[in-house]
Amino acid sequence: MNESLFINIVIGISIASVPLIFAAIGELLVERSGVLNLGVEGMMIVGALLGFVVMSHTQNSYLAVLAAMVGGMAIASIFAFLTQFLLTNQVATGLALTLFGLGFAAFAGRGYTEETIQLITAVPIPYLSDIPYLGPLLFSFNPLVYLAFFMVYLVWWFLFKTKQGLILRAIGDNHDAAHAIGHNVVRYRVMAILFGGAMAGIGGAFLSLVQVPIWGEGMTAGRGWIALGLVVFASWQPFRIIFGAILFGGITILQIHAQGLNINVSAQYLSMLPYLATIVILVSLRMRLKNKTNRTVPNCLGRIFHSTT
Amino acid sequence: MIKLIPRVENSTLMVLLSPLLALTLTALSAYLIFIFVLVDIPVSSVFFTLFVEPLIDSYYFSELLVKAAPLMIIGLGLSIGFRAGIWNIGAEGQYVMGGIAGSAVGLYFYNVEALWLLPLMTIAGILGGMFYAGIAAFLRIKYQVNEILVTLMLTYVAVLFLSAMLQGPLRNPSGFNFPESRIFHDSAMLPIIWEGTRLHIGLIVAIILSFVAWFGIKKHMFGMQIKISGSAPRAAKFAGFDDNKTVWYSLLISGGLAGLAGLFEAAGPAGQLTPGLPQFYGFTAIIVAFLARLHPVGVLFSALLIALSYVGGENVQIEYNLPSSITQIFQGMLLFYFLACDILIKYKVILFKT
Amino acid sequence: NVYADPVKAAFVYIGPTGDHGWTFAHDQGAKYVKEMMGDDVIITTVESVEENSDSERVITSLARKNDIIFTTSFGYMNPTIKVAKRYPNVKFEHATGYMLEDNVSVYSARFYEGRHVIGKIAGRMTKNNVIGYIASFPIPEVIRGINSAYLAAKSVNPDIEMKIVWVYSWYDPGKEADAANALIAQGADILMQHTDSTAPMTVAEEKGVYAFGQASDMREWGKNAQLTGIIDDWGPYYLERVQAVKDGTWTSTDVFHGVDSGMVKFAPMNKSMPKDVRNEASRAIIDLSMGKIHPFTGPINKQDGSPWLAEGETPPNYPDLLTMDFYVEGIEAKYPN
Amino acid sequence: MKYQLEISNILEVSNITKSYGDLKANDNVSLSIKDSSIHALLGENGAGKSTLVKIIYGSLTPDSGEMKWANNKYSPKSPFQARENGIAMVFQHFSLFESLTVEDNIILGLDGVGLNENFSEQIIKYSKQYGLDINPQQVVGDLSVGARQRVEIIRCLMQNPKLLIMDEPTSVLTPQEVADLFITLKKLAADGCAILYISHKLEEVREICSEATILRGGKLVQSCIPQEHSQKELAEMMIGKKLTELARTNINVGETIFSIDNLSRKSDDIYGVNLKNIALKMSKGSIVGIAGVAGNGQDELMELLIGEIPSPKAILNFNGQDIGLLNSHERRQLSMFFVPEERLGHGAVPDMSLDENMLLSRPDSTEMTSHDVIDWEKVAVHSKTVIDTFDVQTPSSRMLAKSLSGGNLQKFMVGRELIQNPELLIVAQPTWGVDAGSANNIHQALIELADKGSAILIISQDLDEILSLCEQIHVLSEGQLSDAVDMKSEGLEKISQLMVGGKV
Ligand SMILES: Nc1ncnc2c1ncn2[C@@H]1O[C@H](COP(=O)(O)OP(=O)(O)OP(=O)(O)O)[C@@H](O)[C@H]1O
Ligand SMILES: Nc1ncnc2c1ncn2[C@@H]1O[C@H](COP(=O)(O)OP(=O)(O)OP(=O)(O)O)[C@@H](O)[C@H]1O
Ligand SMILES: [Mg+2]
Ligand SMILES: [Mg+2]
Repeated sequence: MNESLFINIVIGISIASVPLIFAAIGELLVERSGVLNLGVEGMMIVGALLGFVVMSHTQNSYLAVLAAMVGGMAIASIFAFLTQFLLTNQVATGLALTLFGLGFAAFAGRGYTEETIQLITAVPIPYLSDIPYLGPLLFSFNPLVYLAFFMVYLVWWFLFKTKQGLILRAIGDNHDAAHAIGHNVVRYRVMAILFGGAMAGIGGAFLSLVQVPIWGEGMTAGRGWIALGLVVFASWQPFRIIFGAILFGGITILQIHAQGLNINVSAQYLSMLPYLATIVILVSLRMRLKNKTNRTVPNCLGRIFHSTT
Repeated sequence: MIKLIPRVENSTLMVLLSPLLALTLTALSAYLIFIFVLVDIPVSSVFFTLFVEPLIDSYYFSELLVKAAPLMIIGLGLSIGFRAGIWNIGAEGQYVMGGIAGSAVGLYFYNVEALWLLPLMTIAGILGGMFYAGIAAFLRIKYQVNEILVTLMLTYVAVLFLSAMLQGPLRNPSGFNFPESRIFHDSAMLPIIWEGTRLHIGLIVAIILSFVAWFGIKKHMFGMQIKISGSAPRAAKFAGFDDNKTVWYSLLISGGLAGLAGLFEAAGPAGQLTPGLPQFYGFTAIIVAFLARLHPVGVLFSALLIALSYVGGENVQIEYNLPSSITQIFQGMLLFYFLACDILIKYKVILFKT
Repeated sequence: NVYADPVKAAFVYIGPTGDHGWTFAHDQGAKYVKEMMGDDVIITTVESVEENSDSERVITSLARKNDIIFTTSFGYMNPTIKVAKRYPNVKFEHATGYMLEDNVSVYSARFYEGRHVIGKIAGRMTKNNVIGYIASFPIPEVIRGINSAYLAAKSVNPDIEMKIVWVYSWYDPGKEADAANALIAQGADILMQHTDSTAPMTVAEEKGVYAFGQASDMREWGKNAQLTGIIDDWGPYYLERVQAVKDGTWTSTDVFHGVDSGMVKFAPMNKSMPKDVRNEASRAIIDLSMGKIHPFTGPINKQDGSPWLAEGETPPNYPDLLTMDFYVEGIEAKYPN
Repeated sequence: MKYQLEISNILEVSNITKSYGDLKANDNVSLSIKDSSIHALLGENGAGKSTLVKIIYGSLTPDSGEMKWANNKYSPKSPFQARENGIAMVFQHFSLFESLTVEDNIILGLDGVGLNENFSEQIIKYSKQYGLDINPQQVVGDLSVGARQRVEIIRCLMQNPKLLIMDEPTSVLTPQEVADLFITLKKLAADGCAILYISHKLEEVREICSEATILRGGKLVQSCIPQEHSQKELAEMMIGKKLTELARTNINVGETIFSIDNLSRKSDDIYGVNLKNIALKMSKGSIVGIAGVAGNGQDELMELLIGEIPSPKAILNFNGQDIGLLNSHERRQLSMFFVPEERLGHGAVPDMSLDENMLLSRPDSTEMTSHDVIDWEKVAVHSKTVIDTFDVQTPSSRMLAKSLSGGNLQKFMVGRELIQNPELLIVAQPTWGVDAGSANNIHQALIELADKGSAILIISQDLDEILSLCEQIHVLSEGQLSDAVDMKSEGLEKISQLMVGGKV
């Protein structure tokens, strides 16, 4: 395999994984706080639309990314209001959010299917990107790619290195106890949900601002669901999100390359690979950790919290 | 500010009133949308088309039931599993596998006209779904792998597998090499229970199953086992239940019913196996189950409501040349309001000033 | 004039009208009918109708209120036939299928003729001798396109290699872009697509390679990249059929039109194309429209080396073209099943 | 002298009322706590004690009433404000986070303490200082109940509070730990910290409290000085009626009904205790006690006895039958019944009604189920019997188990098993968190059962309970069970020695 193909594959994998990383890391924080939001797909598509719309009007990529975040948060706030204040079932509300988001984006975006925008392009870091091999591999990506990795670090840092992060984990573990010692369960959860919305929004916008300069109905094509799976795959550990997303994106890209290289396996079966590999790897991870009790699942995940004060 | 005071017992009045309130609120929001966004459309007739026509026009009503039947069947299975805290969110995949397995039997005997064919297909459909959900059960029990991930991923695999099957062994040999199966013969098709419509026996099966499930859940220790395992696994052991069995039961039942629905779809309205078999029923049924608060009889009604939103939404689209996304927006809102209004059943809502 | 009232015509679409691919093209056709007939026609369109049992209901609902219904995707075939039997007075037109009834016509376009033209252009324009092909689902229609494009490219450039990626979707911009990127990384400098989004075109534009519009003119997304594009022009056919209903002359027909009848058209050629390539392409278009050439003219072997067409032989529509399920000799990719 | 006259109240609570729906959990309650005093809050289960202290701590807001803290108006909006003022609280139902370490748990309860600081050492310092042994790096989920209680207490002590509220802190501590705690509390009080102390163990109250406030049915009944009253008097003030004396009328020990023969088992959990060579014989009509400090294998033994984990062949024998492989339901069919230590989530399902909870223990003989079909009317009859017989305070048997106060739920659970007239009853901590009156009732019921010829195995940390009920006493220590201690010759001393890990 020649060098540029290899680098291309790496870049291809990064582009396929980054939307997943964004959406999954947001959802990870949400689930760590004990909330299960199945509306990731809906939040992503709204982000994809708003990013695109603002980009096409302003040609300002910062505003576009910001708009995607705000869009994701806006629709996440519906979920936050319903589940945190009206105590609705999270699974059903999340699914409804996905329906609503897809419908809303399709409806609101009808005028934009004719348009195209300037993509947010890669910004090779000066000097560093000139290093042979390493330069193109590590220092020539789109700024949002670096942001994705940074967000993973940030979430890890927040969860495990700050008191607020500890409180958030505590809330996910036992909301009644957290409430009893005075922490505001609802406030933390609402914040987490909004953060999840913002991340899903950027994840969606990555598709319409970095991957392809177009807007189309349903263009997230199930990536929100994959992101949800990745959170489980990562056993709620931030850095494993990167591993999972790269694995998933990697196999997706590699199977496409394998098709192009005339690998002698039927395309249907190659296309199943990313999904099967995710399961297989999870099983093998678990086999190795078999005797360790798995404490990472937030105990309160999906449970309704209501305080009597 | 609002404050929620838990009721000692659920309010039966609100059980009846909350859906009405939700409908009213949806209608109100829809009204506003129409007024501000789609100015020149007569709102009242849109409402008629959306909510009323499917209920009074016999053709649409029959279609409403056709659409609701698979949602009922899958929703029932899921509601049992969810009670046990088993998150099978890949019913869609099990539905597809059931459809493939049952159809494969039907196609293998495609020129056989016999009474046993349909029952055999049905069994194959159920087993197909069970097998597929069983993978998740096995992995969960043996390796503590989370069933959410497994069932979700397997759904994608199932859809690709369907495509492979229709490309290969199950393809109609005289179908111009399009990825579709042969059309089933009469004895491989579900009996129609309302002449002149597509309404098939699946609806009756759904109703019977719902009462069986209701009995199982309310009057049989099985329901207790499921409920206890879902709510307090240690207490389930204390009561003498095997938690592995609960996992198996939950996934096999929900998978089997999803598989049954898949076969019913293929051998019912579709009449053949096509790539169009997966149609989000498996995911929609999750909403159905929760709207029904996991109540087996409630599932019948919530499935009807969702089906109404589909059929009505489709009609609005046809009558007024509206985009399909409008239907999705309405469905989303309808669900939001239904879920939100449910709070009145368990809580008293008190408004106060801070 | 049989119909004093306006004719009511309905269209059932598989995707959203904004896809800029298949559905967009049909919708343009519907709009053309409206434009030409004005108040004499009332048009209803329903988009995003899945190819499942829902479609039968949609078609039935339309049959209750319309005179003629166009069902514009293969998957609507059986539902269309079923509904047609119940509504004998309504005319049905099913795209890309093969089942006829007294009140059901089928129509399809010889897009492979278009592929022939772009294949020739690609064979000339590629520097790396690698053409990337983004394919949706392995159905005869898509296979015909691949084979036709390959044979045409090969005829002008014997060193040509065609890389094929199946994305198993008609519309997934992200995945189509992934496929485009992968193909370019593997050396393809010309892309063809048989999927519906404009994503591959945008990738080609960004990466500085060539591509061809699919179903509609995609110049907007690839000002430099688009060499030309195959345009599905359903408008005249739709107009003719709706008019026939109005005139009371509608009969069931089986239409498989190509460049000759204008059902397959081309987007303007890119100015950057050398003159001789442009001329060669134009000549191919003219020859096709006059029926002088056939994209599949023997000798052609199948991928496994077994003979398909003898010297000078051209295939019949049925079964060869309409059921095509093999690659021709020279394509290296594995046939997907 | 002048100083003593001016002793002021650190906290004054006046006319607090708090209702849950129709139920008045606190009805016009007033009390004042003097500086540096240890003040007892007494009352039977459900009297409203926890409610009152949660109001003081800011976890609940009262419907009406006022508080004064150090002579200033005090109405905390949240526990933060309480802690800011120097109020700390040990909750009755642990407010701990199972997936987090001890250190994290403590940090969560300490405002102003962030991460990163090398906090473990400080925790260890405190734990040494107060003789409460904990390891900061352990995950709380792996800790025994007693150790969890220690975490709660240390979390409070590390706040250097001016008022320390303790809601039943000692119910799961060992006698030695209780003694150590009392030294700590006295020291704290001497250093100027007031303590509000809730406990059902009246001897403790008499030992360390200088004042007591007694609640009944949410209302204040009386304030008194505990040393001026006997335990029995205090108990009778709480329940508002006379206590009956405990006595076995009919010790008639028969043939062996249950035996454990050389039971060994390695725990599945790395923090669990391995059981080694446990042997035990029980006769009909006997009450056998297993004393021991929590975390020495009680939970593991209980799981095997209940049948939640199967045992190998020929180890557990009941009435001549090898029961090792039977699950708990099958064992119940043979008339073995169990009350586990943990109420919510083990012996009862918090989110189910009492009726439904009846069905956890459902031998065919009750006819609550036949062929697994439930007869809800029978179930309701049985649960009503339990509620009436054991004086469980609840508006209806359709209430969720979690809505009962801890003591009432305990009564319900013990009662549920007792009405089956078990031939063998195995019960862990039968009166944990149960008020004196109810504890008395439970003990009385156990004795009556034994008198009728049933065998009872009591696993308890409450030595008084074991001493007053059991004829045959063993000690469980580090997974090993001692032989029966001969009370006449060896007595208490031997038991204490075994409990703290003396050779078995
Ligand atoms: N959140 C709640 N909702 C409804 N009722 C409650 C709630 N919390 C407590 N109660 C009821 O209020 C009353 C007082 O409860 P509280 O917990 O204060 O009792 P307690 O005196 O602490 O009892 P125990 O000794 O058993 O701990 C009980 O009847 C209890 O069932
Ligand atoms: N007669 C009964 N006595 C005690 N518990 C019951 C009885 N009937 C049902 N239950 C249990 O109590 C719970 C509440 O029962 P309830 O009958 O109120 O349920 P529901 O949700 O209102 O449904 P439905 O009205 O169909 O029975 C159920 O989960 C059931 O298992
Ligand atoms: Mg209490
Ligand atoms: Mg208590």
